[in-house]
Amino acid sequence: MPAHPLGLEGTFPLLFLIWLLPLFGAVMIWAFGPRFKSFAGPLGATMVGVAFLATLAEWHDATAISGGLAGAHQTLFTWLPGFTFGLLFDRLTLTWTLIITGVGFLIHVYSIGYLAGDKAFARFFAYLNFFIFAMLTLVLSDNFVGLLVGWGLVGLASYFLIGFWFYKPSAVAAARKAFVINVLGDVGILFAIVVIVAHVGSISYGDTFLQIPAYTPHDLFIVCVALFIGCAAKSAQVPLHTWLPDAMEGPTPVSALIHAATMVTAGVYLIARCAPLWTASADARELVGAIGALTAIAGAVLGLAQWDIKRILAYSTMSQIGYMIMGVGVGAFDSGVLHFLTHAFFKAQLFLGAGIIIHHLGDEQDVRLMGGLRKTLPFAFVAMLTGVLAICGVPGFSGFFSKDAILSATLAHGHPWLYAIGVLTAGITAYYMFRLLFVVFFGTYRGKVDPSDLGIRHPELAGTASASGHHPAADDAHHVHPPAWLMSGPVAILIVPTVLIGWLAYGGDASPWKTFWEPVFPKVVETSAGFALPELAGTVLVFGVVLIGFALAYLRYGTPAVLAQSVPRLRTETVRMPTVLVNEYYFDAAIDALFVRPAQLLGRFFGTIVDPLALDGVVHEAAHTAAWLGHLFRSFQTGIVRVYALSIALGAACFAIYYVVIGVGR
Amino acid sequence: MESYIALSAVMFFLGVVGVIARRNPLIVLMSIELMFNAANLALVTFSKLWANNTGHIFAFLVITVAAAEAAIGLAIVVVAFRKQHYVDVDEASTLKG
Amino acid sequence: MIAFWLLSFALIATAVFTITAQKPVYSVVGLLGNFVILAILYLTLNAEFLAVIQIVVYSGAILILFLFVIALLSSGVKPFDIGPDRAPRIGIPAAVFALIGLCIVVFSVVRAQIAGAPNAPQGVTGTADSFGSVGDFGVALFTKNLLPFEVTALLLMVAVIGVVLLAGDEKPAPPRRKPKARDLEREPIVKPVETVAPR
Amino acid sequence: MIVTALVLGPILIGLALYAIPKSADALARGIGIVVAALCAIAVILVPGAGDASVHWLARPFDAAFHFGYGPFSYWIVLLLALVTLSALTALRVPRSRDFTAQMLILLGAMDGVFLAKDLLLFALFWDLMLLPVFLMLIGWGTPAAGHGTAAWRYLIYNLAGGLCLLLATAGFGVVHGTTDVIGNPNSGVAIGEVWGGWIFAGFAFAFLVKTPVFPFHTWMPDTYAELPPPAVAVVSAVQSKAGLYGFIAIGLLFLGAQMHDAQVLMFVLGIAGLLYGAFVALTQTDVKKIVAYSSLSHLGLILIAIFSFDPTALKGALVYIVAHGLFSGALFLSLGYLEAREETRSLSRLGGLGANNPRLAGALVIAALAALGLPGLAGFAGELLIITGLYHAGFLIPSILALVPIVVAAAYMLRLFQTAMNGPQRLDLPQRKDLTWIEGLALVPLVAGLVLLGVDPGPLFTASGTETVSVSALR
Amino acid sequence: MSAPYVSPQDLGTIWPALAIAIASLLALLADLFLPSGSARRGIAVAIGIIGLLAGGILTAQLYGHPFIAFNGAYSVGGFSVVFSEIAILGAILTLALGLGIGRDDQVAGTTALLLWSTVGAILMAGANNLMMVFLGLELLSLGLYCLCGISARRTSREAAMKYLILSSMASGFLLYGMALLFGSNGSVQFSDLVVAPVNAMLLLGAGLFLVGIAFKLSLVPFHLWTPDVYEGAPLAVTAYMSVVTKAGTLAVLARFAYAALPVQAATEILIPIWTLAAISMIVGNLGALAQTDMKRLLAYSGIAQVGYIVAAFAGQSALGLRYAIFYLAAYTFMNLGAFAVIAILSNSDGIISIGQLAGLAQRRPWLAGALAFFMVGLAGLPPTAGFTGKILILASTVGAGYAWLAGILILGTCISAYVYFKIVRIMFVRIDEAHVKPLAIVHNPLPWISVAVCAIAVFALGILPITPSDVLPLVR
Repeated sequence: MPAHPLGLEGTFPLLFLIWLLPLFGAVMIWAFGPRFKSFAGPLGATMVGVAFLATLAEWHDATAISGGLAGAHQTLFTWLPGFTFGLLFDRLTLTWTLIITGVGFLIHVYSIGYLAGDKAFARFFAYLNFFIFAMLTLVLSDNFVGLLVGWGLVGLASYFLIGFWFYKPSAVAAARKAFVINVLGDVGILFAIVVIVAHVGSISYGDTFLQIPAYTPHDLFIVCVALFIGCAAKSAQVPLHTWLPDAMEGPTPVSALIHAATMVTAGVYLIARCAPLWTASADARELVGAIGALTAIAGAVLGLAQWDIKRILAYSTMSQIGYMIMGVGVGAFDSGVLHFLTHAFFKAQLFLGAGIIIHHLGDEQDVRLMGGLRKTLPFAFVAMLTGVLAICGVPGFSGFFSKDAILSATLAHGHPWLYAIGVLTAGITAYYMFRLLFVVFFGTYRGKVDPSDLGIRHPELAGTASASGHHPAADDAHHVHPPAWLMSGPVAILIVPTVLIGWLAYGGDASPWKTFWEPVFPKVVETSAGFALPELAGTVLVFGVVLIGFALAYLRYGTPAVLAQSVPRLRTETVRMPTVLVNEYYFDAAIDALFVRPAQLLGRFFGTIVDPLALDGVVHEAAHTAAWLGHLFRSFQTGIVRVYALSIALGAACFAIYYVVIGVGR
Repeated sequence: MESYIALSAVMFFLGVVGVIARRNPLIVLMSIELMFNAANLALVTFSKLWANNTGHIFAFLVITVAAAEAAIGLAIVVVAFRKQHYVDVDEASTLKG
Repeated sequence: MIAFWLLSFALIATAVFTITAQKPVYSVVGLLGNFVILAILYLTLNAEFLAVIQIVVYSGAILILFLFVIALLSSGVKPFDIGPDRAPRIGIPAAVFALIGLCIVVFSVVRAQIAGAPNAPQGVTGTADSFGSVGDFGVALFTKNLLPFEVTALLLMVAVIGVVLLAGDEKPAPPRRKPKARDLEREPIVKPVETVAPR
Repeated sequence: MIVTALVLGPILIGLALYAIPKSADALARGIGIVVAALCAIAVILVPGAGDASVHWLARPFDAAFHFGYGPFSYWIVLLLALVTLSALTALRVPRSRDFTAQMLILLGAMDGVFLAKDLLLFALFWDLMLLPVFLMLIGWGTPAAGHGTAAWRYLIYNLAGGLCLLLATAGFGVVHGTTDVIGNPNSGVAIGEVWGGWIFAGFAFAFLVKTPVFPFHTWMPDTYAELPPPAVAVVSAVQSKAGLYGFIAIGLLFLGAQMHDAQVLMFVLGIAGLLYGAFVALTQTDVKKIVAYSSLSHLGLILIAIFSFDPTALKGALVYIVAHGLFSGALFLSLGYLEAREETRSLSRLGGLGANNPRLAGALVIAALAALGLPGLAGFAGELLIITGLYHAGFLIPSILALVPIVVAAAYMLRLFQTAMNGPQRLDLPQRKDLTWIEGLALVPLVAGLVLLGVDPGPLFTASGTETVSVSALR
Repeated sequence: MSAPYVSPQDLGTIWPALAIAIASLLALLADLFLPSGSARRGIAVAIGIIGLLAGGILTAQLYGHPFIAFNGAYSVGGFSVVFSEIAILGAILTLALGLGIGRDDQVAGTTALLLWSTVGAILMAGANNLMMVFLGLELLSLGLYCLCGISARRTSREAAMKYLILSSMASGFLLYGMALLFGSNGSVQFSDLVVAPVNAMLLLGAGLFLVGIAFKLSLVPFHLWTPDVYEGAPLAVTAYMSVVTKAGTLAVLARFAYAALPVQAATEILIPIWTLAAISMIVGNLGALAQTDMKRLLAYSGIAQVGYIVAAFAGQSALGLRYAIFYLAAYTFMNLGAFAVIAILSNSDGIISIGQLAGLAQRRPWLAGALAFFMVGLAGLPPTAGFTGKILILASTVGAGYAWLAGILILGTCISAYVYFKIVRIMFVRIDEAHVKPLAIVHNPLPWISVAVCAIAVFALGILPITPSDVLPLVR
């Protein structure tokens, strides 16, 4: 058996090009950014673009299959026996790499326009390139440790980019939160690696998957759970999702690239990559599928309650990733990956569209203060509309195919409850996405309305508008006027796949998508035989639910009558909003009370009580005792001769007694 | 013989008591002389016992030493008195602690 | 035997008197008696020469030295005689301790197997070759124990030089405060009553 | 020959520095930098330098002035040279002449500790290390702290340890007949049960205090806070490794049985320190104390790694020893820059420096990331191997507990970095200019080491000695 | 008359003592013919040092040629030579660091007394029977009584009186012990004592003998006199007492412990001494904690240091004796070095409080460095003879099976670190120049030379611990 039974061994210089170009760009820009000025953006974009082309060029190697070895593999170096590192470039990697570099490239271009004139323009692109590099490390690695390295580095990149405007305390807090939660995930994966190494003595995927029998089912489940902790943290699954909405503090392109298209889907990648493990562990499938579904619906419901356009999108992202996780969780790996693909496009498009709006309104993110933008920003409207249609799964649009595939897969693998939840979620999704659409684009512009009339009690909740006052970057952003195509161009390009990419999966098992994944993913054999709904019936059912959602949204927000008096209605809605939703299920509060506070309390107790008093106290006491004894002996020194003489005499007496006693002893 | 030793022991310890109990430096010195003489008595007794006159020699040397010591002791007392006018050993207690 | 008991009683009595006497002068007298009796005891132990030395050196020299010092310091003036220490707090434990030590020594001596020692020859005392006589002593001193004897010479010289250095040509320190009028008729060396250190 | 020069050279030059005039600070500092650089070069160029041995004592037991690269000491010596070089280059300290002299003496003494192949010599340099640190504490500590407490704590704790080491060494020599043993496991040490227990106790106490490990650590925060940054960089980076090195080079080789007996105790202490340090670091406000307590946590991890007797964990320990040296050095130097600019170490006063000092922020964040075990940097490699080894050796609970501090570390390191660098600017703080290129350059060796070892720590395992250690660890 | 007369070889053994004695006489004579003035001081000191050097050289001749002279009264060779050399060395350094003792017109006399006391120490080192021990001890002490009282200060005379009374009392105990020892076997020779039947009287005699020895070594609880006398006496005398008295008495103790005790009883006879040594290590250092006057502090530390040395005797191993000698030499250099620094810094009485040393490193870096070096040595840290000596003593005590003693030694050293580093700290802490106390500095080269010599010796001995190989005491 070869050392890495995944991929054909060989040397692939292009892989290094793909992998290291972004790093090179990042280092260059980071080092010489200030001198590059506005040239930094194009440089970064070029790096990613070239990487994208190189990826296309590597298509053949990636899809090559011979003797059970799929894709390309190259060994790099070895720490210790078992700790061998290398690059793996197979179909799964290819898919992700295409998205990372492709969508990444578009978003780079978009960012050139979006961040034009920002003081830290260069720094931004350094981070962005670094993120691309990290993400590529994650997907290109042929072993768990390499994956974990990438895993940690993308977390770092997202930390930097969330806290990009680090003079905003809210951004700083969000960044820290995101990073700590992600480290928690890293630790989970670390533990999984530890268990794996203990069993197979190697960190490479290949050895791991080949020796699955080496595990007891229990250990296998442990590994899967540990890995899934990583996925949950990275992909914002309940209960580790709280960082994602806050992450919207970052610039919008970042939200589009990292917190929608690529990074947050790393969890999906990991599960798909570890398909053999999940295939082998039914418990893991149950758990992951359930959590995915839970996340999907929880995110969707929270999406109902948001007013910040980016937070709405964030929760929708969370919900959609819930779908993917559910899909790969139940064992329908190709469906999950398909949804990742489609979601990458339409969610990126949605974010970029939202970015256009926000940019236009000067960093206003509260939908209540928008409205009627259909006329002022027609292009943005088209972009958002197609995106919404896609995410809602309207037949013909990409989202429809992927979501449908996942839902039917849940049934096929015998999880009717997950199916039900999925369908329900689809309806809710339709509702809040169209709500967004109506509130933002229809009716009249409410930007001039006094926020209090709209029931906006906490300005800081109303997006970053409040911060824009002392927001040098933003101010500069309005002084310069980048060419419009820089931002609209990428969106326009994205519309195409948003609409069409789904057709890859058309045609059931004969579809190009299925055939593409056929040789890669193992087939899951379910103990409980699921039943398959007829294709059409499922479609009709789902679409019906979506229509209901749309109808409700229209009735509440879309009718002319409603639009006429939107201000008071929004006000009442704001006021009536259930607090449990406003507070996002109190997750933050709970985490704070359960982990953060106790830890700080413990630390304070140790630091201020135990350390100085208990531990150091002992030493202090010893020192004081010594000093006290010193003074005691000093007090014997009365200076009076006769006392000294007496002491001598008494000492002599003791001596005499001792010697006479031993004398008697003889 | 034991009685001689006992006698010298009594003398010796009376000397010790004198040193401890008296504050007059002269009497303290005399007490020390008592101690030495007690030792001498013991030496002489033992040399009688062993028919070995080394004890006598020793005692002779002790007498010499005692003389020298007495001389120096008295000198110190005289000087102390000349300077500080004290004749009480308890007064010589400025050095302490 | 009776003689020995009488002598020993006298010896102890004089010793006690020495350390309890009111005035140094009395102590000297007590010590004198003590030494004389000691000399007699030496005679009973066949140590004539030592007996003589005892009288000559101790009684004749050292005690006189004491007397001179007393005279020099006090010349019989009252304040010098501190007298017995009233309630010498450390005296009582000292006395107790003395008895303990006494018992210890006697005990140990009684226990010691000194019977193995040859008994002293009961030869006629005073003849040159007999134990303890001057000749015997001298020979031992100048042959067997020459070095110790020489060292004593060095020792005495140390004493001389030391005393000279100590009591040497220092100017007497000024009196701590002006003497009162009624002190003035006394010799300058005399220390007034008041300046006896308080106790 | 070279090894001897590594030890004596710095000490002699350090003493000689007192001969040049007080005012020639720059000259002295230059000399110091050159000496440190030469040490580094010598170590790098002559990795296989032979031993140098001169007979010293014949009785009561054989001892020799025997220097040479012992188990794994090559890398620690290299680390020491690099950190000292960076430290001297990085910051200018008042009265540089005296300070540089002390630093050189410290450098030589610590080289002596790690290069000594004779237990007695080891003990000698072990105690010699005390003096320069003590002098630096009283000479350069903040007068507000009365020059005192920190210096006393350091001295009393470490002297107690050093004397126990001395006693144990004497016992070892008397029982074994020679102390010229470090680094050759087949010197056939036969130490009886009774003696072995006491001797190990002596060694262990010294090592635990010097490292320090949990209950004996109270000298460390003050010392680290009081020492001037260059000194604390060296002390925390290398001196704290002396104890662990002792456990590896002496404990594992000669007192394996006693080490096994002490395993449970050491695990308890190590894990206690692991968690304790992490949680305390979470709430400190003095930036240097945060790092100090984080060191307590990291060193505890290394301790349990050593006492797991698992080859992988041991290799991890070796990686982590070097990694901790690198990033704690980098951290303290960055904090030194910070303190030099802002004249305060209190998080409650710092804030928003990143806006005007991006390079400073960069330096600090890199060090902090390495400290919190960011995958891809050396610290992570060490942690990974250690925990792998622990679990492999069957220590399930310890391996899980060892994961907790990683998360906490992320929290307190980010707290440190963000509070100082991010957020709105504090206008009441002095506004100084960003790092000069030389200041940045000073950190390059450390950062480079972190990255290289993070990518591939393999070279460490090929170094001389580690094999013997890991082999004997299995005993 | 069976007793043989004195042979030339016998005389040869005491040439060193004679040389020194003669030198002192010369010093006195020269003084008579010199006009008053500092010339007298110089001449006297010079003669004294020359005489001592001569004595030292003559003593060195005797090394390795063991011989028992004067019918067993006096023995040379073996360790007596080493102890004598240390005593002579101490005397030389004492004369050097203080430039003699007392006023110009006193120097000749004091020098003579110092030399005679040294002779006493030499005789103690060589003494082979009880008489010589007693005489040597008295010769040593008598001179010191006078030297203590030589200064014009009240405390000086007080110290003299205390020393005289207490020391004489101790001599009384010693003497009575000797009497009992004599009575137990009818001989004053150590060689006869070895084979003597062990009985209660011998034990009691040994006990009282050891009381006297312990007093001279100022072991707890017989130490109370030490701080007072050290503080009261002139600086040079203190330095002298702290070294030479101990050297002589340690020689006696060594001979008594190694060559004078019946084997079957030796251990139980000596146990109290080891105990006192242990107590001294602790009490001495604890007492030093509370001191502020340098001389007093050094007195207490001396109590502890002697404890260390005596501990090396434990088990009467030959190695222990060698290491005790080594540590005694190390202690001599370290202690006298410290005293020399104090002598440079202070007036002849050497009254200097620790507070006066504040900021010394700023004004006198080399002097401060030297003092710090000696303190480090006394604390037993490298690179000093103190460190090496400690490890040697630890090894011998552990090897002799007295591990508990070694443990207490470690504990005592821990305490002492605080004492010694308190001085280092106060010298090196930065204080603003305004608070730095001006100190009168002696500019005569001699004290500086002695500081340098001590420092070099401490370092050299620390690196190369040379211990005398021929130390086994002679028994005939």
